[in-house]
Amino acid sequence: MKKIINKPEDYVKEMLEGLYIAHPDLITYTGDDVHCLVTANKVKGKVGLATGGGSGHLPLFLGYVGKGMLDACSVGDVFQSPSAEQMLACTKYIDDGAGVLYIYGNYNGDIFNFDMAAEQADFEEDIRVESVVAGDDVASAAPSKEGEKNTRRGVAGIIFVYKCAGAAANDMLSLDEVKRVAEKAAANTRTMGVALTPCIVPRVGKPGFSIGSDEMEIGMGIHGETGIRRGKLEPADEIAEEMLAKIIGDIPYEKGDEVDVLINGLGSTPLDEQYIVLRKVDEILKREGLLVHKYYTGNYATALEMGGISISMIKLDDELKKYMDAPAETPFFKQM
Amino acid sequence: MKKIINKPEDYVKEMLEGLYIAHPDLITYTGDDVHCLVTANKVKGKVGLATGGGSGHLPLFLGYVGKGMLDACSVGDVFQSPSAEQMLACTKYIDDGAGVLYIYGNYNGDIFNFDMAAEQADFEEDIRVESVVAGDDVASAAPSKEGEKNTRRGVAGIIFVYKCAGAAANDMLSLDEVKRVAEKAAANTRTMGVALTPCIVPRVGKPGFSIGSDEMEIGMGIHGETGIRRGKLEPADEIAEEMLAKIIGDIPYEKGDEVDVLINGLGSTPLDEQYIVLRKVDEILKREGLLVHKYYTGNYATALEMGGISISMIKLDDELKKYMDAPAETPFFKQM
Amino acid sequence: MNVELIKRFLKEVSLIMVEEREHLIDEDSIVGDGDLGLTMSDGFVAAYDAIKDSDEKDCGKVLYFAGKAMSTKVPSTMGTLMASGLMQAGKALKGKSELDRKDVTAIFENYLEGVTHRGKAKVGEKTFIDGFYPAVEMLKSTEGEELSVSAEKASDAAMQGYKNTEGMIAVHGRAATRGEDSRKLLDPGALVAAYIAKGFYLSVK
Amino acid sequence: MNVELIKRFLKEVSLIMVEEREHLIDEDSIVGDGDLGLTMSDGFVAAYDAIKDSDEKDCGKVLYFAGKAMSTKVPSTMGTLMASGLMQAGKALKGKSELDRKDVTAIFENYLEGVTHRGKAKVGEKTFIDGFYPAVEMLKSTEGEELSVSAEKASDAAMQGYKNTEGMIAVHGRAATRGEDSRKLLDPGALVAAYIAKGFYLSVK
Ligand SMILES: Nc1ncnc2c1ncn2[C@@H]1O[C@H](COP(=O)(O)OP(=O)(O)O)[C@@H](O)[C@H]1O
Ligand SMILES: Nc1ncnc2c1ncn2[C@@H]1O[C@H](COP(=O)(O)OP(=O)(O)O)[C@@H](O)[C@H]1O
Ligand SMILES: [Mg+2]
Ligand SMILES: [Mg+2]
Ligand SMILES: [Mg+2]
Ligand SMILES: [Mg+2]
Repeated sequence: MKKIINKPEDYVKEMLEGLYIAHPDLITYTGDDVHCLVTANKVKGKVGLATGGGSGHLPLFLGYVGKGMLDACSVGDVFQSPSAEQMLACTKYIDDGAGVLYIYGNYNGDIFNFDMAAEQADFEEDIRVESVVAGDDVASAAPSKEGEKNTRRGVAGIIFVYKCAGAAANDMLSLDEVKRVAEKAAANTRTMGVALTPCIVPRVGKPGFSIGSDEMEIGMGIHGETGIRRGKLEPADEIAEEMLAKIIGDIPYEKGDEVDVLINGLGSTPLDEQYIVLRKVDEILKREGLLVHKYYTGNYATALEMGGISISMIKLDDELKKYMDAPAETPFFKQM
Repeated sequence: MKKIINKPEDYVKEMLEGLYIAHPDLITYTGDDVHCLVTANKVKGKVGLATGGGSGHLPLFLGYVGKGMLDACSVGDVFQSPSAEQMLACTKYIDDGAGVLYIYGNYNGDIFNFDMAAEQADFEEDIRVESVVAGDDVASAAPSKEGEKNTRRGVAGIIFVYKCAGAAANDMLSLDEVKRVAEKAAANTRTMGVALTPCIVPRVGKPGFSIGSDEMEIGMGIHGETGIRRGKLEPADEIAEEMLAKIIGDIPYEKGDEVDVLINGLGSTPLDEQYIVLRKVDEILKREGLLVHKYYTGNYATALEMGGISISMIKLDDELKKYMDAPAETPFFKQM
Repeated sequence: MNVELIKRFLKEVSLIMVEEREHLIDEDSIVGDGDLGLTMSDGFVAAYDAIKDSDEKDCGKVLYFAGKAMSTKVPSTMGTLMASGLMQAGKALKGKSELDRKDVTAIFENYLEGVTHRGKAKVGEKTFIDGFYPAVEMLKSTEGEELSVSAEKASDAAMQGYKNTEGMIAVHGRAATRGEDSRKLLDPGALVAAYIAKGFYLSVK
Repeated sequence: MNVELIKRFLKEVSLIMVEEREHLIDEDSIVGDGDLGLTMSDGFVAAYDAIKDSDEKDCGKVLYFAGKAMSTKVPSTMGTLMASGLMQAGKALKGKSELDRKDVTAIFENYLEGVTHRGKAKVGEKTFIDGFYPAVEMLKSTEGEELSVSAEKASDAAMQGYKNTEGMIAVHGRAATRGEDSRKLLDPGALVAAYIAKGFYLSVK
């Protein structure tokens, strides 16, 4: 295990300590627990937005707390949910009477704990809490049928949900309205990933899965969850075609629809490769008659040092476009 | 070689194509050559700032062209200098009568080509060109003696030079003044790196060097140039101590001096690890009585998928601090 | 019966979880991410530690605080579900310092209720529920018998429930991504249910 | 002598560089990054291709444009240095369509001048200069002799110069990072100088 770390059990704590030192103008923590990260710039009377999840996905999840996006993030151990107690501490800190919206990824541990925290916030603190669960990974399950629960995992596309909900809350919309925007963003977001190399959880010390030196796995999840198929590594253009076909096929699009696109590195993939994929994605979308409003590229949601990329797409209407473009400033994301 | 690419010989071209698609509001190119990247927002009468260098270091070098930083970047093949002709094309595009300043790293190929381009700009185009060469890597050579040429390699610290010079030019300072600011920034910047895993140049197809699975190399350059010592991988805190000792020892500091610090990932190093190092760096600097004005963390200057980090530090006076903090917007760097 | 039963119960369960730690890790490594041994041993030890020296006589409060400690210590899928079970049992018993036979059954009914409320799994979906539900049913249907006999039967029923998870198709958690392939496997969460039932039997025999 | 000599000279050099491509890669791999075989073959072929079918009679212009083509094609250390040499030689010969013996010497003097101006290396610093300088000196001191004889002596002098780089300490380029360790090695750039001198000899013999 080749990592620049100290004791594996101090990994998350020391990472967080560094983070607070680096961004004192944007973030702090509450209740003496570094795992309860909150904004340093509370806005009076605004709906509070909280997320949370396991560590190991930087900049996700905590990196999007700041101005114009999220207000709090509870941080778990690597790939582990934070506790309901920590979520509750964040909730109490950021509520300013307008209620709190939870936005988090569709994972058992996170769901159970956020639900528990929401109940406690309601019963114990009289804080109204609503939740939106992001499940954008088209590779993880079939689309849910009308009225059924979405069983897809949440991955990089959650950033679009953060952005839209964050901007809506910043416009001083009500909890119900912010939730509606977040749900709309989530409903219009799709992601698909491909993995080339595994990652190592510091306390485990060995790769979470193995993959042949000439292989890739299309559709793998950000904790190494099994994907759609494993096969020989293909040229970037073919990978892009396969991934986009799945993404585009999942939402009914019409020619002329506008989208924002995120080409995301999973950890150890050079930016160059992301741009090489972006180039092909643009060609395909043009061919399909979709209009790209804006591209985002870089490491937005990682799995430690996993090799690979994901592509996320959000279908925009005027409202979502306005909120995507609204200014924001967080440790990792700046929209000017 | 596990990379999401098409033909290795198209690597740079396709990367650049993706880049122009992604950032049309900030960058474009001149003379039908995608390797000649220029700002999409020329400022009337401003001193032009140009850089250039090999590909494979994204966001370096081209990622810092935009508002408030650089105006042009000529792009070479992976780890290869661009040509004097390409540099000249950029120079012609960005000159608006106030002259052009070249800022680039201390490598033979780059120096020779920038010198050739400067001569041609002068002889053929009557454009006044000045140059500042960044050589911030303390591990690459002993400090130069008074009047001697600096033989140190240029690495991540060049970003500080870009930032200060870019802000000075944006303040409509003269070429001589911008050059003075750039030289001051360069003279006050030091960097040191550590590498854990090698990178693969796409056209070469195999790692540029090999390093034991439990080893690190302190002081390695961003093309895999031999460092100061190779040894067993140590805990983050010890690595930070060794690197900072070299950096701090290289400039005469007084207690209370202010610095900006960049913890930079070389490509495949998770952000978590960078923050773990940052935490220790902060502890050491406090102990040494230095005041950190601002931290920068992330992948600012990479070597493809090399594993490891570098630490850069710039000693600030009021002028440099003002220029470091001035707003900027480029594809990869936003200062708000 | 009083709060001492609760303490003995949690002690026995935590002892088993520590003993079976590696075994649970192995079982969860086949289906999931292999952390179940860690979370169950850490979690039940934390639950027991939180209340073992308490002077509190209210059985409900003791169960509730044990659950809270567990939830803070191990916020994993099973950690949170077990915490939810303990806390719900605590809510149901609040105010009672003496427990009759019906109260004992109520602990397990409410534990099940807490887990179900949180996890929304039904019987037959290859989860903890498939080990725990048969045990609760057994406790209910043998209320006329000696508690130790009844508890032993519940323990056996839970173990049988665990074994019956082979053949079921998983619809929750990591195992669900395997679809039809999941049938061949035993569910490690249901094994935890069997250990809890066994811990209870040991605490009353 | 006229522009045909320049063309023959560049042709011979490019042929050698193509032939010695792998050898130069190997030599540069020991000291540097191993690209020298690629850059020198690509670069001199580009230089020759740029002018081989030209009707231009001005020897200076032909040399200059060959250099420009090289500089565009291979902007590496040696690529740019060789381009600078050709371009400087071109500037010096500008306007001449007929060359006398002194002009031929001037080509090489100015080539050296161009490389030195660009690279600022001195004799003895283990570079291209250490192969090329002895050749230029030989050409100058044998101006009374038959050109082919003089050129052969220059070629031998360059090769000897290359061999003499063993023992020198490198102060330029990648080799410089090795400090004292660089002494044991031969400088691949100086070998390029020997190939250029040999190419010239072949073009006049
Ligand atoms: N909704 C649910 N209700 C009850 N039990 C569940 C549910 N989802 C998963 N489980 C149980 O959780 C067990 C896995 O627990 P754990 O190892 O904590 O999960 P993970 O590590 O995947 O978060 C499964 O074997 C299953 O018995
Ligand atoms: N300043 C200089 N002047 C003359 N020759 C030089 C100079 N610096 C380096 N060289 C020559 O360049 C050769 C290496 O060329 P090249 O392979 O193109 O360099 P790199 O690949 O390191 O950019 C060295 O062997 C040396 O002879
Ligand atoms: Mg598990
Ligand atoms: Mg787990
Ligand atoms: Mg070389
Ligand atoms: Mg080279």
